[in-house]
Amino acid sequence: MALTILYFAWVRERVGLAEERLTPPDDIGTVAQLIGWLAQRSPGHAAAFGEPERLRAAVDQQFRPLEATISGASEVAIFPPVTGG
Amino acid sequence: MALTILYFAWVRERVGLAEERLTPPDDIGTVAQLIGWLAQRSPGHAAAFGEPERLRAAVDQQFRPLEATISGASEVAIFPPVTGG
Amino acid sequence: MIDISVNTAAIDVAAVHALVEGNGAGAVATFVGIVRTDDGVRALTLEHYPAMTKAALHHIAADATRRFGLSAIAIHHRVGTMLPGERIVMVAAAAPHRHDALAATAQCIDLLKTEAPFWKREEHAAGARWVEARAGDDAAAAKWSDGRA
Amino acid sequence: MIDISVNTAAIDVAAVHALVEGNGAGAVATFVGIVRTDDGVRALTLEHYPAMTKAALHHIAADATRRFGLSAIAIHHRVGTMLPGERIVMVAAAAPHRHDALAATAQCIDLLKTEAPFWKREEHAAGARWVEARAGDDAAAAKWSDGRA
Repeated sequence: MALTILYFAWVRERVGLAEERLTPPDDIGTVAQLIGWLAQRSPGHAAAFGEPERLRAAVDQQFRPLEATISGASEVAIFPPVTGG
Repeated sequence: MALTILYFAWVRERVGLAEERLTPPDDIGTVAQLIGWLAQRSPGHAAAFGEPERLRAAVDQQFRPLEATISGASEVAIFPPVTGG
Repeated sequence: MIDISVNTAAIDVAAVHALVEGNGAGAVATFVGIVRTDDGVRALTLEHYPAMTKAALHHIAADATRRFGLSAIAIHHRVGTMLPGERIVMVAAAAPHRHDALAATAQCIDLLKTEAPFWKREEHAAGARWVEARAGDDAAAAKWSDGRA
Repeated sequence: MIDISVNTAAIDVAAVHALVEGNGAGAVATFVGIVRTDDGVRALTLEHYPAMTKAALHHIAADATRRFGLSAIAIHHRVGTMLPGERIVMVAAAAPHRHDALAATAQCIDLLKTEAPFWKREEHAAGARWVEARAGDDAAAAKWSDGRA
């Protein structure tokens, strides 16, 4: 199923895109699996997703751990830990 | 020795004066003793100083307990607990 | 920088905030105490001990500056008669880091309640009364007694 | 009353303060975070996740309102590029009593650091870098985890 994937901060810079719309294979069930699959798309993606422990995610605009499911989600965002305030 | 004595809040209202200049007898050594001596000056003073546990004091513009000495002081203030802020 | 004011004029929040900003501070915390509008008070009068007040506020501000490494602090306290909704006091503390600015503000307002010579008189429909000090204020002030000069 | 704003315009301290005053509040506390001027940063750019940001700030504000019985709270966060000395964020909380207003402000700014989708990018003379999250921020946010929804 097609998924909107958003990138922020240095993840966005390394990927070279703020957003893409992709249909991951059926065996991609979690954010962590999605990250592993995205890492293979380009050298930029590889640079962004090479160290998953540095990444955080939101699924349908809720912060979720990388082990969270993406089943049924329409939007996943991947980014470094937040630094606002 | 002459002492400037200041009153604030309901102490001032009961005494009927904001300030007086008095020379207490030599045997008045502490704020508490001064309060006991002042209580005898008028019905207003008696009403103000009848319950010393409700009073607080400053000696030469420093908060001091009622047991503090007034020896050498030039200004003593007597008032209820503060309620600013 | 320590800025103390005891004045009958209204407190200008933006002006007091501006006094402590700058100088590299990354964090400014403020506290404003306001005459309540919901408890039947028609007017509040603040009496103080003019010869002592500014020194007492300066002592509170200097203590907080030392303890929390403030770059600047302002304590502005109004005196005289004010109406419900009007500001009684403003504390503004600037520091490199947020927890210091917030803790300094909390300490100053707690100590103001017990260590500065102000007295509040409330006018109600039934007459006027002097506000009684609250035991909770002493307890709040005592929390800060460690590490003070 | 909860007022959330995410905007590229400068933050007006008096205007945000005025938003939460009134309604009988006896106490207003605020926190303002400012771009430091003393660490060689030439400019700071705040990126955010527009579809998520206001909801995240509203959640933080609603949590504090419930926990501390606030009469009003405003969280205004700036995004885009700002210069040293400019304000990044302002939290203003109004409550009947001072400790609630101060604690709510502290909780909101701590949770903002870990639960709102903002990212800071600093420009130095040597180039730009994304600010790293600090372990201390997680610890500060965790302090508030009891009693939250």
